[in-house]
Amino acid sequence: MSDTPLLSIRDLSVRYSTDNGAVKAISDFHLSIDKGETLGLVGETGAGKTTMALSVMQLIADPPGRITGGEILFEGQDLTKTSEADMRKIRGGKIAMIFQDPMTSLNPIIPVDEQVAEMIALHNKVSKEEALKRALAMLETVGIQPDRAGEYPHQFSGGMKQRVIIAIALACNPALLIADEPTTALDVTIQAQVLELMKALKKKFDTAMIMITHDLGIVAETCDRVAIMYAGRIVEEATTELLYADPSHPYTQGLFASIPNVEEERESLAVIPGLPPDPTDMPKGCPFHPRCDKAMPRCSTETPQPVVREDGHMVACFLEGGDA
Amino acid sequence: RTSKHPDTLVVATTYDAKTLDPYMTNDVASSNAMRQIYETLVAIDAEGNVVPSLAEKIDRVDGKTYRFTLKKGVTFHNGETLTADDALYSLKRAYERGASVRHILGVIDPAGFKKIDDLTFEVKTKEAMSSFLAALTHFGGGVILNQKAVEAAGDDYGFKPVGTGPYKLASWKKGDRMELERFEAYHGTKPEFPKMVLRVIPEASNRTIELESGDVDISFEVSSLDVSRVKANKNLELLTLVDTATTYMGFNCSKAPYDNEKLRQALTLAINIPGSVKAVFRGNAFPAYGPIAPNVKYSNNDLQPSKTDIKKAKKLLAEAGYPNGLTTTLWTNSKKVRVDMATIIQAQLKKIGVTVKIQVLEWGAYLQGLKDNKHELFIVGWTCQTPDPDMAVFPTFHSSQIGGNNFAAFGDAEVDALLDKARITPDGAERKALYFDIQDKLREKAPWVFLANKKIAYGMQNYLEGFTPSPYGFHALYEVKMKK
Amino acid sequence: MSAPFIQVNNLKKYFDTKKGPLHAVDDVTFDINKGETLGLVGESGCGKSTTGRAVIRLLEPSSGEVLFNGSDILPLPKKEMKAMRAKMQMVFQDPYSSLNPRLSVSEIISEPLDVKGLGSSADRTQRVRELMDIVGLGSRLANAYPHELDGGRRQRVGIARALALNPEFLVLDEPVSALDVCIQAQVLNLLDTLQKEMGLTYLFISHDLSVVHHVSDRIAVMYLGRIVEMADYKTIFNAPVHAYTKALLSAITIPKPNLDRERIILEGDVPSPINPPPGCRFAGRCYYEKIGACTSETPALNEVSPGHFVACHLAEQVMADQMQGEAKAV
Amino acid sequence: MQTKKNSLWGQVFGRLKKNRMAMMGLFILFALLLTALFANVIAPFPFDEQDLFATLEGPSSAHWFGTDEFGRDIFSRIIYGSRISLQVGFVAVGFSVMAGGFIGAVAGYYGGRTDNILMRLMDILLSIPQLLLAISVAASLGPGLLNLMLAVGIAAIPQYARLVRASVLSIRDQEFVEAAVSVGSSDLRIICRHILPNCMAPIIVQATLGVAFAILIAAGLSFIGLGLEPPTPEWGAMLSGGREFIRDYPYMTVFPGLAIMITILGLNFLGDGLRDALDPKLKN
Amino acid sequence: MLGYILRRCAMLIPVILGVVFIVFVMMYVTPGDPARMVLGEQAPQEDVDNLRAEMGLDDPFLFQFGRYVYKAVVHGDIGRSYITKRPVWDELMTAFPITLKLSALAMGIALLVGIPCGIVTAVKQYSIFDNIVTLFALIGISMPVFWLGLLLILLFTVKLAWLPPSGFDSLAAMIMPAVTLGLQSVAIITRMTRSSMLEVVRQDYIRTARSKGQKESVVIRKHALPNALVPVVTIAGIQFGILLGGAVLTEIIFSIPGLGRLMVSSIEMRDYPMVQGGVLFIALAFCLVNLGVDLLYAWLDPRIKSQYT
Ligand SMILES: Nc1ncnc2c1ncn2[C@@H]1O[C@H](COP(=O)(O)OP(=O)(O)OP(=O)(O)O)[C@@H](O)[C@H]1O
Ligand SMILES: Nc1ncnc2c1ncn2[C@@H]1O[C@H](COP(=O)(O)OP(=O)(O)OP(=O)(O)O)[C@@H](O)[C@H]1O
Ligand SMILES: [Mg+2]
Ligand SMILES: [Mg+2]
Repeated sequence: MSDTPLLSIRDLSVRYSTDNGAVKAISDFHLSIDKGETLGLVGETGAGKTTMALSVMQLIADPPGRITGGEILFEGQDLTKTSEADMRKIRGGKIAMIFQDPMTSLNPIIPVDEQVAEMIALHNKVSKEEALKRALAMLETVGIQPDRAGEYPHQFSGGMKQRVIIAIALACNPALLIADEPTTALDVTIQAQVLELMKALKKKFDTAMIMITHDLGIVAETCDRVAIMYAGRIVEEATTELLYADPSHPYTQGLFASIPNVEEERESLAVIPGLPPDPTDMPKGCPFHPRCDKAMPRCSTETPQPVVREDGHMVACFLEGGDA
Repeated sequence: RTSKHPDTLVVATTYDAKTLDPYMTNDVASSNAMRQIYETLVAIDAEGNVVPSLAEKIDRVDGKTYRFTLKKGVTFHNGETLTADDALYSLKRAYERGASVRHILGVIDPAGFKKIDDLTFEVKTKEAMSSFLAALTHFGGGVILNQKAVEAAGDDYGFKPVGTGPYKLASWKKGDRMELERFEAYHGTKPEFPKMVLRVIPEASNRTIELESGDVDISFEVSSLDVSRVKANKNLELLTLVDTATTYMGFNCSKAPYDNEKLRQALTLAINIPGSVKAVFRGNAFPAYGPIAPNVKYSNNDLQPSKTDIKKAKKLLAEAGYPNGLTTTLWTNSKKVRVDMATIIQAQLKKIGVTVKIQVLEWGAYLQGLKDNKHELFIVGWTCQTPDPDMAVFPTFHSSQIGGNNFAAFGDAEVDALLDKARITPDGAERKALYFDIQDKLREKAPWVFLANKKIAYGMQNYLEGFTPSPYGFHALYEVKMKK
Repeated sequence: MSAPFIQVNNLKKYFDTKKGPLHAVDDVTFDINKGETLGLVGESGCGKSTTGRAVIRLLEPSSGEVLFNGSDILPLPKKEMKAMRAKMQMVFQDPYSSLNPRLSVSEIISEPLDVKGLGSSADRTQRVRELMDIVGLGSRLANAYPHELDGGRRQRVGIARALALNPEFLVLDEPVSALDVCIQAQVLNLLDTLQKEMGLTYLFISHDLSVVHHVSDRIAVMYLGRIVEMADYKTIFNAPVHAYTKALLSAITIPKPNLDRERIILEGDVPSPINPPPGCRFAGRCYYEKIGACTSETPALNEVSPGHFVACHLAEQVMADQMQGEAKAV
Repeated sequence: MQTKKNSLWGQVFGRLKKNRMAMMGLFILFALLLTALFANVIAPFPFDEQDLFATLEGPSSAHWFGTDEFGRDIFSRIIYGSRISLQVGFVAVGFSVMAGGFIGAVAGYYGGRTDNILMRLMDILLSIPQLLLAISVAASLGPGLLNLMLAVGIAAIPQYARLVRASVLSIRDQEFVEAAVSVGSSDLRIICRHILPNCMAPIIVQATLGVAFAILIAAGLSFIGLGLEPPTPEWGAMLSGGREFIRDYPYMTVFPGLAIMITILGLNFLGDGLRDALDPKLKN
Repeated sequence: MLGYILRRCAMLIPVILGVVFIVFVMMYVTPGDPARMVLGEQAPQEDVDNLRAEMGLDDPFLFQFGRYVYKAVVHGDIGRSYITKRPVWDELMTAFPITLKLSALAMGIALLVGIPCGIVTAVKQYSIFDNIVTLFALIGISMPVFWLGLLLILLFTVKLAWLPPSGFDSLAAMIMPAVTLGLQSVAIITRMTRSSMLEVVRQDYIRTARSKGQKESVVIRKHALPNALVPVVTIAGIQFGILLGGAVLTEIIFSIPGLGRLMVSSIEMRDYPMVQGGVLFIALAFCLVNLGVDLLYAWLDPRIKSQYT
């Protein structure tokens, strides 16, 4: 590991104010990622994954959302304190994002090559024609032939759209790519194509990547490191091998148990009882304790602090380390 | 102030002419335009007397036969010379094809027409009618056309008029403006302005605004609210006259309850006519006193509007069999003054226990309703279109006209006899007495409540002179001149 | 064995589009036994939902037969079909759009009862409570509105609605694809329990092979309106024959790092179902060595071994190769 | 079971309550409703009391809004006028929303030929001049408030039909509609219970503006025999009645104009709020 | 595309026939005798009855309808005005271009003002600006045409003498009527644009555009606005269609001889051929505007375009 990570998030908290009260989408969030590394961020719906990504992009809609604390250091610069004009240069140029739903993330009335060229023109001093030429090249890299580049998004299949989005994101060779569930909306065979493509491109451009997903299979296949998120916090983090070999947080264990596994004999799936907590009314203490079969009395009063094992495996649970 | 457009007389009117074929329409706006273009055999002077025009000489050969001698050397706009043939052709066409004006010249008998020579001809009427010459002054009825021009234009004649008048049509943008140009070969006194524009400005306040701004030289129908504004403006002059129309509230005398004379009298007595007229017209009308408007011949100027007498009204109401009053419907069309009048009448009749429901009807439906005899009380106006009292009272009160213009469906033998007699009696004291008698009888039998005789106000730039508004609504605009 | 409970023969559904007839379902034949689950997998747009809908006549099929308990339901007049509806129900893909946002949970569940006019209103309330109990919805949610519920509960509402009329056959159209893994597990368990307790028969549609593997007795793989392979789930997973099935299987992601599996990455996109190409519809993306018939003749769905059907001209060849491979390995 | 009935509307209202503009709108409408209900208590004069000696007077302490050409108190007439105008506005719009909504829903739901025929009918209706329509209604059904509202309502049907059709097209393919079919619901039930309630947002925008048009159009029609018999006060008619006085006595039109504006303002505030409160996308 | 346009034009036939038929029915049930209106209220009933017969108004209803359609289709003859006796076609061709000019101008003003206002109110939802524009929009709707018209005339003609009070020949003369007429549409278009923009700015692709580092103003102009325009175009189309039917009050106030005044007076005068012809024109204009709107959709949105082939 190099000395300063590419991106380091410290103590981040994000709140949304809603009619039903404030939603603490993210609290006391720590995360860092090195150049060229791929980090998997896993968690169920509403855990705050997208919110985290948008915070890095400084694209949280305000209102209702607001970053209420912490810092996001990118190449040493705190993005939460960066002006909008400077942020615009970073967005797309240095940090790019692939959004959750390829079907709705492309502007339906602009030809796709123009949508890619827009990105190029914004971050490079090039003429319009030049930008378009580079866009075509980029599209070709992701496997879209130039003769189809002038078409509109509705003429593309889901996989092709997702490839266009990837082309947009990689057009300016960003240092960090945040991919927010890039394949959930795709078919399995297409998903395989896209994942393969992303892996190849990542290698080619040596981009660091945060891969947001709730599919543990994808993480296993693509990521160097994994962070498991629950209710706005990271509850466990380690290299992929370590974590898959020894899932330690009760939530992580539950997550693994509830996936139907084609390689094993069929049996009734183990489920995590109950539901994720109401984000406007988080339980005191460890947010997972109401669903945890190993909960202890102190779990409902104190929030467990992350404990880092020697091998770098981090777990935020009282069962961990000396406290157990 | 001087004119913004010295060569042109610009006149603001309310409506556009419908057509310039005189026999195809009978509306004031068309007649007004036609008056600048055409001429009639005879005309009316300022006092309402019939005087020669295209005809130099008129002889009444016998009761039913008239001999006309035309002026010599009168040319049409197309260069043709006026002949007796043209005149006879015109009158025949009016009778045969002019359904809109036939009722005005209705007594003509084309079978009896006779050409004497190129300038002389005889016209026969079916019966001796004292109002015949007056009828010929009407700009829908008595206009003389050029046979050749009419036949050449066919159906389009209404847009290619050829007359003998002081102006000829230059261009016509329907609904907007009609441009006229001086007819240089005119046989009479040539008008001063080489051009005249008749503009259509429907909104009254805009007519006044354009008058104030000098864009318009003469404006018709200045609204009662603008009258004081025009009066106060030192650049402008206000001219007013009383027209020949009478606004009235009629009773449907053909059926209950208004076949009851006492009831009609009761309601008449309950209405404060001068008060209502003042409120509705704000000084721009006189309370009417009878069926013949004040500036029509033989109108009895000594009469007074009927007096309000609530007590007597109530008594009569009881005698008529309605001691507790009644509920009735009053029809009017959407003309604001009529609706206003209805509103006031409603309030006044309430005082004698008569509950009035007002129904405002669209004009076409209104006329149809009257024809279908569905009405009870109704407010409408009647215009005497020719300078003869017969036009004022015969179509409206003679029992033969029930189903026609006798909307009140009034039929009274005594009045019928007087009307029949008056229309054939030659002008003079005897005729006058007959019409005075008729006016008295109608007031007594009360088929109508006579409401108002409107004043019409015209605004004119004070650098002009020579404009004499006509009570019939078609004005000799060609007489207008710059003040010296 | 008695006749199958559901028998679908040569089912076709063409949609009229401006560009011509769209072959959404083209000559599909399968059957399902009582109490069994048939899994239907395939790519987006291959006609899974259309098949599911056509089977219970939510869509009028263009031709074919659907035998329910031995009798064809397609010629039934509208009225009788309505009665029939009670026996076959559908659970929809998207728990967010399949519930009317303006009706409360109890209103949604009692809708089928109201439509059928079954029992007094008290009876219906009772029945609604029962159903909520069965699918594990707390009765306090009776007056809640869909937007107040999470996806798992919403899907339970959808299931309760489908169960209201005591159906015997359920079409489950991707019932868990919109759900999170944890909730997916809850719903899958519930469906399993219900099937066991009520003896329900399922047609389970999904594009997620691991889910289908978990629930199905037999699996049918669809491609562009046709069934390309059908067998019991073990055969499909262990001895697939069709190239497409193999590609599907290889695309499954397995939560084990450093597995380093050989992926079959298919080239190209699915062809348009309007005027589909002649011959095998998969030919354009197929990585087997093609023969002439692949692009000229439509392969029939043949039984290559007992209960294992494949529609591929190369099936025998592939089977033979596989036997050899296995033999070598042994 | 707990009684938590109407909780959707309860929630909508909860959201509305937080929207200050919407609450202001609601307050305005409520005040107007009270005005209409208690007109006879509030108005200082009867609406038809004429005073021919006090015509066309400007606003004063005796006549807050002045008097009209018959010396009637304009303030009182506006107060009473709220009864008729609100009725005309709301009933006419209500009628066209319902009829248009239904036609649009049927067209959108069935699509194909039904759609084509219904929408062409709407085109036809749109091309017919309102005046002709009104005269025909008056002729065939007679004058009166109800028929007036009908005439105004009929003319506005196509606009709502188009709007609803467009929304229905987007809702028709949602799965809950199919779910309703699968349990054997009749088409009518599906349209009324499942589709229409879900496409209210655009209708609200259009309808809140529509009320103003209805009031103004109704005023025009009361002069062709369709309307209300004088001296019934009605804002639109007061507005048109003041037309010829506008240069000299502008207050005759200002006050009824303001009354209409305030109504529309209230409606729009409420409508905007409702639209947002009903929008499922804005829900948590 | 051409095929689509042709198909749409073919659809005109049933619409036009339907319009003609319905107007026939309406005029049939409407009281009021055209012959009476031609001759004036003073003409005797006998003459009126004769004229009725001459005009063919006593013929059976369907026969009259058939005759009209036959003449129109076979001879291209839509009759002559009962009142002016001029061919209906000529009358309409005088009035319609004026109305077309006026409506187009009014619509232009409405779009030019309404769309920007709508955008800003949506982008700054619930701001002061939003409220002020909303207020003005609502004033625009509740302000009677004659009020506004007169105010404009008094200001620009009487006080400042910048513009002529009436007329329709020059652009200057058209400004006031167009503003008066456009104001109502401004309100509707503002509201519609606002509502539609609010919808669009919540879409994912707007976020994509922002994530590229694009300026907010460009995001709105280039990405949001074109997507938000489809419903605005719909409403604008309906409005334009309505304006083409004529705006009686505005035409009266500014002394413009447009279709509105012509139609009203024709209806009042029971000038059946004129009413028929006018409605025919309006229907035609409506359908053409609709077609235009649909083509505009295609231009705005490639997804819609692909449905038209
Ligand atoms: N605009 C918003 N307004 C209010 N609350 C929001 C908003 N966006 C997100 N939230 C809330 O913040 C929390 C985290 O949301 P986020 O979208 O980050 O979750 P996620 O992990 O990305 O979920 P998913 O897997 O569904 O994408 C959730 O409780 C969500 O309801
Ligand atoms: N109503 C319809 N009209 C025209 N085409 C349709 C219609 N419904 C479906 N199709 C087409 O039929 C084909 C099969 O659709 P279907 O919905 O059955 O696929 P699916 O396998 O369920 O896909 P998904 O996984 O996306 O749900 C698709 O090409 C689709 O576009
Ligand atoms: Mg997310
Ligand atoms: Mg599907």
